[in-house]
Parts: sequence; C-alpha cells; structure tokens
Amino acid sequence: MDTLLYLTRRVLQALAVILIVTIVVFCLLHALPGGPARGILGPQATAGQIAAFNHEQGLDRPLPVQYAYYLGTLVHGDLGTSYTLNEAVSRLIEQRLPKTLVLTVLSALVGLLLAIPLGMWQAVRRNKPADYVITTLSFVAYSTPVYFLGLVLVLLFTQTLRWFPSQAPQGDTLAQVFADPAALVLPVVTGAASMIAVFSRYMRAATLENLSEDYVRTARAGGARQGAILFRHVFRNSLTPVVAMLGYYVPVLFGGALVVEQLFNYPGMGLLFWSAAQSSDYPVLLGCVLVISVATVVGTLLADVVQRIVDPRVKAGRA
Amino acid sequence: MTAVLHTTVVAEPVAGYRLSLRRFARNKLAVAGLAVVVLFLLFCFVGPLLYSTDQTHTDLTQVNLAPGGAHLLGTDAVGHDELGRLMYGGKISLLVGLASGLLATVIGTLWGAVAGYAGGWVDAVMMRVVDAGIAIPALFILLVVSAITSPGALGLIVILGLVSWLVPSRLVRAETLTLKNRDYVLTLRATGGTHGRAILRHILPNSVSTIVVAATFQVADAILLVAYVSYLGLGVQPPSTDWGGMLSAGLTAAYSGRWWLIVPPGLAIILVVCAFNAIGDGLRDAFDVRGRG
Amino acid sequence: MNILDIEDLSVVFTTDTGDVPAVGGVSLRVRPGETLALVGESGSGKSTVALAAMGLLPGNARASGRVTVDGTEIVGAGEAELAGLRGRTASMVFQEPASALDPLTRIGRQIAEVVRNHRPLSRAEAAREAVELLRKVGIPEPERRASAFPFQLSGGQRQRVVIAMAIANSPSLLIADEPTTALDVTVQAEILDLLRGLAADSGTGVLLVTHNMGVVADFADRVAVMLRGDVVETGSVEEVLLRPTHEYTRRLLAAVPRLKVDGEGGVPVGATGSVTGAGEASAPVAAEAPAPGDGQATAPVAAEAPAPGEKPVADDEEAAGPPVVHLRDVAVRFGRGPGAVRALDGVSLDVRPGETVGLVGESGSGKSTAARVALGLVPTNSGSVSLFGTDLGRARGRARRALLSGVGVVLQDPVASLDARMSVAECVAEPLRTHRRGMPAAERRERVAEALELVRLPRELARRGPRELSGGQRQRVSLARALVLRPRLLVADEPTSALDVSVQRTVLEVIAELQDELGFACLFVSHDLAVVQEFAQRVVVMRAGRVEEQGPTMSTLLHPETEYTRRLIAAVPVPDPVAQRRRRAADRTGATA
Amino acid sequence: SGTSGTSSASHDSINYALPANFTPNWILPIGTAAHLNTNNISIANTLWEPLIAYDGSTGKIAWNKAGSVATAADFAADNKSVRITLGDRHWSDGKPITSRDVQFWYDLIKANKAQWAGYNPGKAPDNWTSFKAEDDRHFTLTFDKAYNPQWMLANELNSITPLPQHVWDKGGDPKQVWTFLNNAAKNIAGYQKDALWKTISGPYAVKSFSTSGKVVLTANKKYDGGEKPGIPTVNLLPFTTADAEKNALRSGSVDYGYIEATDLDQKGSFTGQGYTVKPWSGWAITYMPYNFNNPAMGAVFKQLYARQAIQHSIDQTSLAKVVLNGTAVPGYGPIPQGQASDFLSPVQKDNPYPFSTSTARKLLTDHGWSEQGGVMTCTEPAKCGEGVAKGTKFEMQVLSQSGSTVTDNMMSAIQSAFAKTGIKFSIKTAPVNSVLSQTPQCTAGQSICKWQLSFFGTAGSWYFNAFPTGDSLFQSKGGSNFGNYSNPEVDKLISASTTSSSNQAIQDYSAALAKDLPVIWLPEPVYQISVMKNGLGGFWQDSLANFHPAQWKWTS
Ligand SMILES: Nc1ncnc2c1ncn2[C@@H]1O[C@H](COP(=O)(O)OP(=O)(O)OP(=O)(O)O)[C@@H](O)[C@H]1O
Ligand SMILES: Nc1ncnc2c1ncn2[C@@H]1O[C@H](COP(=O)(O)OP(=O)(O)OP(=O)(O)O)[C@@H](O)[C@H]1O
Ligand SMILES: [Mg+2]
Ligand SMILES: [Mg+2]
Repeated sequence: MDTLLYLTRRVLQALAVILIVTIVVFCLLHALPGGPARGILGPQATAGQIAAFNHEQGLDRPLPVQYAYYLGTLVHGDLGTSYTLNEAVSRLIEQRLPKTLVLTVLSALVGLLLAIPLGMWQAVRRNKPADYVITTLSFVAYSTPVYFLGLVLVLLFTQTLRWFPSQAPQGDTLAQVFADPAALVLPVVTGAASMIAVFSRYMRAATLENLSEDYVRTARAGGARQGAILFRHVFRNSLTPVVAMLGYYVPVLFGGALVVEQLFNYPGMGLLFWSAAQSSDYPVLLGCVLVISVATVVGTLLADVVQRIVDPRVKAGRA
Repeated sequence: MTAVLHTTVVAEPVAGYRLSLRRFARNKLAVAGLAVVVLFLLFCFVGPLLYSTDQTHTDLTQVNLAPGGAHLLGTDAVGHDELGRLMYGGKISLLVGLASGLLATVIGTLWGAVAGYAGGWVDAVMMRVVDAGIAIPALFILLVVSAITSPGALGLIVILGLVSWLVPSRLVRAETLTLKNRDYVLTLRATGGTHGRAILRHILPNSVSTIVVAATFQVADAILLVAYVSYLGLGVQPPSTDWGGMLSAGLTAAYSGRWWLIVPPGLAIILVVCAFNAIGDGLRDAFDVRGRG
Repeated sequence: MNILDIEDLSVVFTTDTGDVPAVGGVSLRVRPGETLALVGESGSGKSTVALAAMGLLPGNARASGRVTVDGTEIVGAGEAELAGLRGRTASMVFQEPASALDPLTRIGRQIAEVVRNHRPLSRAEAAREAVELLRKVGIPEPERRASAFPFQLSGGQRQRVVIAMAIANSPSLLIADEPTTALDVTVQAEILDLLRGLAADSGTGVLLVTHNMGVVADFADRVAVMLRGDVVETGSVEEVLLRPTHEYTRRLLAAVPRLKVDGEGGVPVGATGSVTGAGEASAPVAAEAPAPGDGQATAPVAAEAPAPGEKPVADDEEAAGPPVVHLRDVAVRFGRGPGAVRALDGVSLDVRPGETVGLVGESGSGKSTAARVALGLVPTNSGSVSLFGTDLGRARGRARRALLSGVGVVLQDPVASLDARMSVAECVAEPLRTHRRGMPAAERRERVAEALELVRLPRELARRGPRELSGGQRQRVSLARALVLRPRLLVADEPTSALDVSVQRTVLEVIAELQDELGFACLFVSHDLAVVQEFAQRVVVMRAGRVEEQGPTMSTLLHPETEYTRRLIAAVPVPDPVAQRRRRAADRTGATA
Repeated sequence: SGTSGTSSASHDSINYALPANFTPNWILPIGTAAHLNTNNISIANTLWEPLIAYDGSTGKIAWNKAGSVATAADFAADNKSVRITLGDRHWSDGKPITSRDVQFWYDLIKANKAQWAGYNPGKAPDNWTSFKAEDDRHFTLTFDKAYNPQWMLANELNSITPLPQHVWDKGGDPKQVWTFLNNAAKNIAGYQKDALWKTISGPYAVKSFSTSGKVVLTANKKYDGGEKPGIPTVNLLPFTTADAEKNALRSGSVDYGYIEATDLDQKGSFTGQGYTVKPWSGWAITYMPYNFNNPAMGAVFKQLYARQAIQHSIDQTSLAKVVLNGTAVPGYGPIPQGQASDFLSPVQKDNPYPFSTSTARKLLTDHGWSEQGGVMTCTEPAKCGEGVAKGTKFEMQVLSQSGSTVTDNMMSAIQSAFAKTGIKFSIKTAPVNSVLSQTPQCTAGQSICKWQLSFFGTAGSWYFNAFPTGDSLFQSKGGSNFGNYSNPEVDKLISASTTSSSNQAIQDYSAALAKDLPVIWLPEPVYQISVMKNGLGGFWQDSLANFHPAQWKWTS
C-alpha cells in the first residue's frame, strides 16, 4: 500500500519531468532560425517546394498548435516521420535503440563489474602504492576525451596489432550483433573506460566510509574476519549509494555511445541523434531526446526502487 | 570532545582552514595536480610573452612542418606554430573551463540552496526542472544553442555553464536540507530572521566546502566538455581554437604520422583534467565532505 | 588467573594536529565473575583502554605495554589470531546502539553470524540459536523479531541485540563501553539488570566503562578511576565511592548532584563547582542538582535555598494577563503512514507573563517538539498556537517578524546552535542585525559585550569561533544571543545540559536575575528533574507526546500523582552503593507487588 | 561476402562505400526533393534505366546511349519539339518497354509537378506542352518555344524514366497513382519483397535493402540493354563517418571507398595495400553567396569594386594546393573548371581578379575607404557608393559548413588574407543543413536576413546538370539565388544560353559572371578522392556524382 503510493507519486513526478522535457525541447527546436525545410530539401529546392514541405509537416502552424498536435500524437505512441530517412521515427528508434542498448548495457556491466571490486580493493589498500596507481589510472581514464581514447584503441588494436576488427558488428539483429563478440570488444571498452574510472572512485569512497562505521567494529568484535566483513557487510552497504548514481549516469552513457558509434561505424541511437541534428530532422531529434530522457527518468526511478528494495530504511523514510 | 576543548582551546581562528590545508598538502596527487595547473596557467598566459608566435595569420608556405628549427613543436595544416597554438588554445580551454565550471557552480549553488531551503512545492518544482535538465541530453542543448548564437569564448562559457549546473545544484540542495534544520538557522527563524539572511549568512557559508569541491570537479568536467564540444564542431569558431579543437583537427592527421598535432593537445587536456580531479580529491579529503569518489 | 590483565598500557593517537597521548601506563585486572567499573572524566582514555583490550584500536593508534586476555597477548597480535579470540573469549558492547549494527542485515542473521564465526553450526541451527539469544536478552517475540532490520527496533532493543551478539558464545570476558548512555533512565535500568544477570550466571568477567556513579554503585565489584590517561585510584566499590582517597575521585563524587525526593530529605548532598569537564553533554541520565556556591551546602536545596527566581507560586489562572505562550490541543505527527511518529498528541499548555514553566519527561517524550511548536518551527497537524495572544499560524512576513523579535531562544544542542563560520560576536549580534538594522556598529558592539557579560563570559571570547569554545561556553553564547534583545519570552531547551555543575548554577542564577529585572516569561525544557525543581514555578510532565501531569513544581515533584512521574524520579540512581542497592530492592518489590 | 570481413575474395562481388552518414532510403525514380538525392537516384537508375542517360559516365559529359532506353532523339528543325525512338527493350517480366511507359511517367509528373524533386517553375514539365505517342517505340514531345537541344537533352529530357505502367498503374488518376507509389516507397522493409519493385528495366535488381542502409544489388538476368552488369553482386555499404569508412578501407573490407583531402599524404600506404587512389572530380562550382539584401553590408556588396577587392583577396592557387592538398582546382566563374568543356570562356579561365591584397587595398582606398584600427572604414561616402554610410566598417561574417577540417582551414586562410586587405572576416560554423536554413533568400527587414556570406561547399557548392546553366542560381529571383543577386544583363545571357543552340551564349554568360562576381568564387574541390582495389576498372567516375555499378568490372 505504502509502496504503491510511493510508486504512484514517483511515476507522476517522472511524467511531469518528461512533460517539462518535451516543452523545453520543442521550444528550443522551434527557436532555431530558418526552419528545417531548406536544409532538408537542399540548395536546389524552390520556394514552392519549401512551402509545400512546411505545410505538409505542419510547420506553418502556430507553435502551441504544433505542440498540442505533437503531444496528441505522442500519446498514441506516434513519434512522427523522419524528414529525411523515409521511416517512422518509432521504427527508426525500434531499429536503433536495441543496438545502443547492447552497447551501453554491456559497457555499464563491464564498467561496474570492474569498478566495484577495484574500488573496494583500493579502499582496503588505502594510501598504499596500489591505491595511488589505480587512482592515477582512473584519473587518466576519466580525463581522456572518449574520442581520443577510441582513436588510440583503434590505432593500436585494429591497425597495429590487428587483434580486433575496426568496426562494431554490422548485423541488423541482436543475434547478429552478438554473433561477433570480438567486434564488440573495442566499442565496449571505449564506452566503459570513464565509467570504470568514475564508479571505482565512488565505490572506493563508499567502502572507506563504511569501513569506518561502527557496525564494522561490532562485526570485528564478534570475531568476523576481514573478508567476511567486506563481503557480507561493507559490500552491500557501499553498493546502495553507487546504485543510486547509476540512474543519473544514463545520459552520460548515451553521450559516450554517440562517439563510440561514430568511431566504430555502429548505427545506433547516438548516431541517429547526431545525424538528425546535422540534418535538422526535427521529428527524429525530438524522438531521440525523448527516448534518452525517458531512459534517464526510468533509470533514476529504477535506481530509487532498487534502493528501496535493497535498503529497508529508505522505505521507512529513515535513511 | 568538549573536555578536550576545555583544556586545549585553540587560539587561532583559522585553525580549521590550516588543518584542511595541511591535509591537502599531504595528498601528494593533489599537490602534483595543483602544480600542473599552475604550470599550465603560466604556460598559457605567460608563455606567449616569452615565445611569441603569430596565431592570427595563416602561413600557407609553412604548413605541416615537423618539430625542430624555428618551430619547436612544428606547424599545423595552415602554418600556425604548434607550440604557440598550444598556448593560445590553452588560454581558451582553461578560461572557458574555469569560468563555465564556476558559473555552473554559482547557478547550481543558488538554485540548490533556494530549492532546499524553501522546501515544499517550490522545492518540488525546482527539482523537477533539475531532473528534466538532467534528462535532456546536454548535447541537444549545445547543438541548438550553438546553432542560434555563434559561440565565442564568452558564449561557450555561458552555454556550458547553463548545461552543467545541475549536479552542483543537487549537491547543494542536499546540503541545504540538512543545514536548514540546524539549530542556528532554526534560532534565527524562531526569532524572526529573514530567509535571505538564513541562506546568505548561514547556509551558503556552511556549504562552502561542498561548493568548493564541487566547483573543482566542475572545472575538470568543463574542460573535458569543451574538448568534447569542439570535437563535435560546436566549439569556439576558427581560427580561434582550444585544445579540444586542436586535438580533433589533429586526429585527421593520425595516420599521417604528424604526432605533433595530436600528442601535445591530447596530453594537455588529460594532464589538466587529471590535475583538477586530483585537486578536487584532495580538497574533498581536506574538507571532509562527501561527493564524487 | 585473571581473565583480563593489562600491564602498563600506553596508547598514542596520531592526528593531523599532532600526537595525542590518550593512555599512559595503565594497569588493570579483571577476574572471572568480577565486574570492574572504569570511571573517570570524559576523554580520560576509558574507551581507549576498552578497545585496546579487544585489539580494536583504530588505525591511527599505537599501543605499547601488555594486554592479555585469557592468557593470549593482544598487543601486536595478528588479525587472524584476534578474530579467533573476539566474540568467543572476549566480547564487547559498544556505546552507540544506533550505529553498532549493520543497517542492511536482519538482526537474527547478525547474531547467527557471530555464532557461526566460532562454532561449526549449520545456518538453521545458528538461526535457532540467535532466536534463543534474543529471548535471553528479553526481546519480546524473538522468532518474529529475528527477521527485523536494526532500524525497526528501539534504541534499547538494539542495545539488547548488541548484547546478544556479545554473549552469543558465552565469553569469559565482557567489555561494556558505556552501554546505556544513549538510553533512557528506565531502559538503562533494564539493560544493567540484564548484564548483571549474565555475569552472575556464567561467571563472566566484566569491564564496565561508565561515567555514571549511580550505575557504578549499583553494579560494580571494583572501581578504577581514570584521569588524563592514568588510573589514579582502584579499589572495591565501597572503598572508592564512600571513602575516596584521591583528590580527583573526591571531586568527582562531590560534583554529582542529587534530586530531593520525598522521604529522603536527609540524604546529604555534596557539590563542588570546580570539577573540570564533568558536565559532558552526553550525560542525559545523571540527575544533577544545582550546587549552591562552593561545596559546603549539605541541606536539601529546595528547602533552604529558595530558587533565585522564586515567586509566589502562580498556580491559579488569574496571574498577570493573557498567556504569553498558549498551546491548545496541539498534535504533531512526523512522517506518514504506519512509520509515522506521534510526537505530540493533544498537548495544551500555557506560559504566563513572568512565569517559568518547566517541561520534563523521559527522552523522546516530546519536550523539544513542544518548545519548537511554540516557536512556530514545527507545523502542527491540529490545535492552535499563539504567542503574545497572536495566532502564529496566521502571522506573515513583517508582522510575524515583529512578533518573534520578542522571543529569545536557546535550542538543545550547543554544538549545532552556533554557526561555526561566525565569530561569537557575530552570533550574538545576529538578533540585533535582524531587528535593529539601523543600530550603529559601536552600539551593537556594546550591546554584545553586555550580553556576554551577563552570561559571565569574558569579552575576549567575542572574537573566537564557536569551535574554539567549550560546550559550556557555547551554551552561554547562545543564551547571550537569546538575551541580547531583552526578550519578553525565553524558550530554553536544555540550556544547561553541557555545563558542569558550577557553571550551571551561575547561568541559572543569571536567567533568574534577568527574569526579575525584565520580567520575561520562560519555557524551560529539561530532563533534569533537580534543575527544574529549583528553577520553575510550574512543571509539566510529558510522556509519549502527551501531558501526563502538571502543577506547581514542589507539589508535583514531591508528591507525584502518576506512576510515571514516580518512576521517573525513582529511576534516577544515587551514587551510593548501599543506598542504591536498597532502593533497587525496594523498587523490585514495589514492581512485583 | 560479409561487410565486417574482408573484401570480396572472389570477383563475384564488390563492396562500395557510400558517402559518410548517408543511408539509402528511397527506391522510386520519382519522388520529392527530400527523397531524391544523388545516391538514391543512382540506385534507382540501376533498377529503372533512364530514357536518356546524359552524364559523365563515358569520360565526358554526353549521352551514354548504352545506358539509355532511347536510341535516338531527333529535334525538329525549329527546336520546338523532339521525336524519340525507344530501343527494343523488355521489362524483367518479359513485357516490352513502350511509349506508354514513358507517357505514364509524363502524366505522373505533369499531375504532381509541385511535389516532384526536379521541378522548377517554368521549366519541365511546364515547358513541355504535349506528349504524342506514335507507336510503341516512338513518341514526340512538344515545347512551348525553341530550346537549345543540348540543354533540353542534358537538363530536362534526362530526367525521364520509363516506368512499368502495366504493373504500377493501379487505376485512378495520376495523383492517386503518385500517392500510391510514394506510399509504397515509404516502406523500406518492403523493398526486397514487394512485387511492385520486381518489374525492372535496369541492369540490377534489389537483393536486399536493409533499414540500416546496406543495399545488396544482384545482376538482372533479364536485362537486355547495352550496359551489362560486370559484377554479379554489388554491396552498397553505409558508413556513419568518414573515419569509420577509412578504418574499414585500411582493414581491407571495402573495394571502392574514399578518403579525405587531408589524407592524401597517406596515399602511399593505400597503394601499398593494393589500392589505387583516384580523385573523382565533380561537375560543380564552389562559392560563397553574398547577401545583397543584408541591412548592414548589402549596400557594400552591391558595389562592384568592393566585390573585386574581396575576390582579389582570395588566393585560390594556394588554397587549392596547400589547404585542399592539390585536390581542388581554382574556379573563377560559373562554369566548372575541373574538366575541360566548351562552356568555359577565356575570361573566366584567365582569372580576371588575380590574388593581390595590395590591389584589393588600392581598390578600397580609391573608393573612399581608409584603414582604421586595422579595418577599412568608409570615410568618403560620396566615393564609397550608393547606400554606404560614412563610418561603415568593412566587416563581414560567414556562416560556414562545419565538420570539415579542410573547410575550417580554408576559412582561416581566407580570413588571414582578408585581414591583410583590411577586411574583417568572422567565421561562424554550423552543420550544412543549418547553413542552408539560415541563409535563405530574404528581404532587408526580415530577421533571418542577418546573414552576410554563406558557405556550404565542402564537397562543392553546386552540382550542375549536364548543361551548366545558371537559371536558378544567378537569374534574378532564381530559386537558388540565395543572396538575391540581380543583373538584367546576366538574366538575358542566361535565357539565351538555354534557348540558343550555340555555345557562344553560355560562354558570354561565363565571362560576364566571372567579371561581375555575383558570389565569391572559390576553388572547386573534387567530389571525393576515390580509393579503389587494383583490378577494378573499365569505368569513368561520373562527374555528375552518380555511380553506375553496371560499368564496374574486375579486370584482373
Ligand atoms: N581515533 C582517535 N584519534 C585521535 N584521538 C583520539 C581517537 N580516539 C580517542 N582519541 C582521544 O584520546 C583521548 C581518550 O579518548 P577516549 O575515547 O578513550 O576517552 P573516554 O575516556 O572514553 O571519554 P568519554 O567518556 O568521553 O567517552 C581523548 O582525548 C580523545 O580525544
Ligand atoms: N524531525 C523529526 N522527524 C521525525 N521524528 C521526530 C523529529 N523530531 C522529533 N521526532 C520524534 O518525536 C519524538 C519527540 O521528540 P523530542 O525531540 O520532542 O523529544 P524530547 O522530549 O525533546 O527528547 P530528548 O530529551 O531526548 O531531547 C521522538 O520520538 C522523536 O524521535
Ligand atoms: Mg568513551
Ligand atoms: Mg529534546
């Protein structure tokens, strides 16, 4: 009952956030000078063709009307049709999103699976050489622009060593994508690098904090060994704040996906977004932003819910 | 605690800061970071006085020269001296990074403080705006805004400031939520003090460590963001440049063996961002606040 | 053989500000079945000794000397060896029950874990064992409670869980570091009973760290007194408490205040004003009576030394004018749903002009909440609140500020009450800055200095920061701040909790004098019955958010009408082993009767 | 052969890299401007052969009869009509290709011209007055007046594609048919299966057409035209970025790809890998339009001396050689100079305004400008020209296409040279679509009219039809005359070039615009720098920027 109430409230909030997003995005887009028609139709287009285009796309109507219309169709799950790609936006997203999800989810998983033990290990070896080395490495990983890192990896592993192919899997279906795991290595590593850096830092801090908690002393007073303390108590307690951060990391992951997709010729959401921006393809742009925002909002929502499950105190409102 | 203080009342009013300073000084990475930042600031802002180059005119007779001779780090594709350009681009990178990081911190701080302090529906609305801001990809806003206005250094500062104030605002709000129920704020309110005074005199000064730490990380992120933005072609307009712009322009020469167009700006970005992160890390330890790992 | 043998133990902490020698050459012994109480001033190194005995000193500590537990050397032992010892041979109960348990693990599992650390039991067996232990420490419905999370338990219950963990493997040595400071007087008594029973049943040696002489008197066989890292006196409990030899012990005992209780009027009360650091803020249980001057008063306070502010008891409604504070049927709920706390429930109370009302009750009974409601800091769920006859809920903006400018406030926590980023002068000047904006700086400085003088603080303190003050000084700064505007109402929430007995005395006198001079009304919150007894004309006793009983101070405290008030008074232990044991016995029979 | 694997080991297939960020998404040879871009047209033309393939696929711009359905086009003596003869050709379902199929196209376009990508008011189909079928293999088109036959062939008749009327004409009026066909074409997933797209006339059929843009063509066994497919399977591969494409090229998974001008110094590494590097020059000109209606600078731009000063400040030779790595040729007028043609006037060829910042300065100082703080300022308005106020500073801003290092470098170099003349030139960049959107035709009062100069020519600003007329570019009110350039003399020359049957008219036009500077002329970059596997040959790269897979052959 309590949980239901909580969920309802959070979902309503999420909807409010998404509504704000659509308004902001819509207004920003239509603040762009010139409108999309000339760009879409090319330099050769005539005035008549431009007017026809604007009329067909409803761009000649007042902004609030357009917005209302957009919301109306949105409610029916219709995101409009791309100006340039000859596809419904929903179809495009349906094709591209899974590919990006593969990339981001794999990156996130790899990132977390490495970052969490690394961070804990660092905390245990605090201020020892190993800690300094990993800290420095994670600073470097964090500080290297993704595109630079990607390039270095490509140069090294595809051109010099030739260990991995230079392109991500090119298949259209997920099965085809997974059929070529070697091709996934570089894109995933590139996407995971900064994640490893950031989350190992979080984990290190959280672990350190928990290690100094009184309950650790209690556990030791009860004769528990270091390993047991770390894995039975500290690990779980440190994980919750880290999980809470994950939701907010969704946009960062998508931002990274854009670069990775460009570098590795992997047509996912990031590229769809980017090329839509380049070609003033408003419906696609709106659709992409909406998907990313919804993913972020859902991500934070899930993080909250997970935290509520993992940490009974949250539910009781005492944490 | 109290008993200790009874006997060892400290006379120096700045003891708290001294202590922080000492803790900071013990963090070797942080001190190294500080040194790196200072060196780069000198390099970019004083360097041009010692090593002056023409960064406004191109010289098509001197393009793509390898390091050596008159050009210590060679020249780029339109004949700019690369070492001079590193200083010139660094000015923009550092300036934009610092200024937009600070701007983001200021906006975020005020927003977070007001939201946290006001509470209730004001807080709810302000935080939903922050949530929405986090949910809208910064890239989208960058794309749109840079399509409307031509981002010079100043424009870039404003744009980057406007897309990155969200995280500090959340941090400061969280801090405010605890601070506003501190007894000294309650006392002020119970005796008729104004809200402005509560925020300006109590809440903000007491969040200063959180804010300073957030600002440092923000600057690191901003420098990285500048580089990213330049990579996407949304950065400062040519012929002005920044390290990110230099790097992404240099990337096209990656296979041509012209390492001097890639390595210097790449290293500069990595070093400076690392340095700010290390400083932030040290400050966080010194001030003992929570925040990014 | 001794179960615990400490020989010439020294501990130094390395800190940012240099080395802190916490313990210097301490020697102690605990025999099986014996309880040794370790007392001493705050910061004297008691906890450090206890932790050293477990090998649990924090990373920045360096220990030297010899500590043997059941024949095993602790100092310098490896972590694995210690782990084998801890929880089996020696166990420990920590001071703070709130944070001593892993918040994410069910309590049953945490207890079972200690069991399984040392005994090869299956999960299920250990779980059963855990339930048994919970039953043993007196947790009701242990089967069900075993699956509770720590946050779902009360402080007392959590402390019992910690004790259950400590006794899980029937240790030969139990170290208890202030096991009851965070708890209520009433809960405290139960926990101590429990520990006593355990020690008696299984012949466990107990090292009990405490600052509460009543507890010592009640519980210990022998006592060791620590002062600045040294043991200055050791001996049997009777010897030390009744015939102290060391000058510090004597001072310590003399400073312990006593409540005047009906029928015990003849018990001598000793108090000196010069005890340094005895008034630790975290000592909510000790009943401290105000000490009149310099330690020669032996008569019951209330009878012979009339409280400074005492006036004809205003027990009738016709006292001067409408009430300054007026709470009618106030209810306050924190949180929502089943987890909500009813902090106040139908509370009505009035404070009339010039009158001091004492608000007493056990911890968590809603005293502070009631005071905050009166100040408009806590929104009410129902009921009405008015200040100086104006409904606080309706006043807004300027009018509200004008109304509140007549209020002086001292809140409970002296550390939190002052903004650490301001100087003392700035803190005190704050009300002047908000309500007398036009006041010239020179005049403001003068007013601040006056206010500091009122609370007996030297002027030089004005430039320091609150961090650089002792707890008592801090509390007086916030009192100065409350008084600087010459209020019409003073709301003081535990204004003397951090003060040692002599300063407390001075401050209360100051308030009383000012009250005479300015005639303000005062709502005085305290858990300290002795202080209230002296200071207030009327007393309101609270329990679980309700007003249990109210009336003129003397009649209410000397002849309480309710069982609750009586228990409150009775639970205050006396630092005399003989008297305390007698009282407890009487209590037992009374309770079973 | 896979795409992430290596290139075709056998010679049964070829991997062709499509331009970066282009995804094939249209199959129909007719449609709106949004759909019919060069690459989509190239694909459509391999499925449905054009009536008259007038292109550069034979090495020079001419009628490629082997790739056309028509075998002859006989103009009437008065140049007011043309009689066309179809070859003896069949659809892939065995039915003959007849005049009816051409008329089907004609009717569709007539009825739906507003939506047709190739429509320009006053031009086809407006200037075609009637279509008369004589028999299955002959028909006559009549024009509204006399036209230059070469122009008519190259710029209008070349857009006609015979369509399988017996399959596509589902009844109803041409508008309904148009809608039906366009809607069918909106389902990319159906390209592979839909029976509509099975009846073809070209050398290739679609084997697969994935929504992510990969297209596999397979030789049409029933093809009975002159351009027999040389390689049975053609893989058209989409790439997200040029970098991704180059990486694929380096790892050998592309047979026919491209690099950028900045990569030319790695030519050796590609030739070492068994590639041939060959620039693909385009039939295009490159320029920056002036906005003559700009409130601030329009009046200055209207002064010929000012435009001359600007043009004198452009060092085309260095730009082409250094910045564009020698892949571009200087262009001094409206006729492409990348290849020799009969349209180019000697005036344009000889560059009337050679690079000289001192000449440029002199032009300005002679006309009442003097340098103040490094920027030329009009101090004698009487000499500056009409509408140029005293104190006007010679400052202009370009909105330039982003995303290309070469373009950025070129702008920097131009800026540097302008500075020497005393002209302040500031650069703002945006994606090419934004540039086009933000630099439209406008009148001085409109807020969108703040643009002064525009550049969208990283790969050439304007690709011509085979006959390089300037009707929409430089004619007053021309559809793509972004800056509202207007010169009655030029207007006359332009109409003369399309109607008169001699090349003198267009040469006059070339000379006039080279001198009058309607835009800032800039070097013409190549369409792309192709990188081809050794052994791929037997074809020319069509300077009209179309590709013709049927001509590709593995020669070794
Ligand atoms: N981790 C630590 N680092 C530095 N100093 C410490 C540390 N722990 C304790 N101290 C210092 O060591 C001294 C002894 O502390 P300890 O906790 O043993 O006192 P205590 O007698 O238990 O006091 P209390 O009655 O207040 O609990 C104090 O001065 C204290 O400030
Ligand atoms: N902000 C709050 N949120 C939730 N619960 C609260 C809050 N403040 C007080 N409570 C709860 O309300 C009850 C009354 O608290 P209050 O502080 O008034 O007690 P008190 O009588 O002053 O106790 P003490 O003597 O310990 O100061 C307690 O159960 C407390 O836990
Ligand atoms: Mg202690
Ligand atoms: Mg209280």
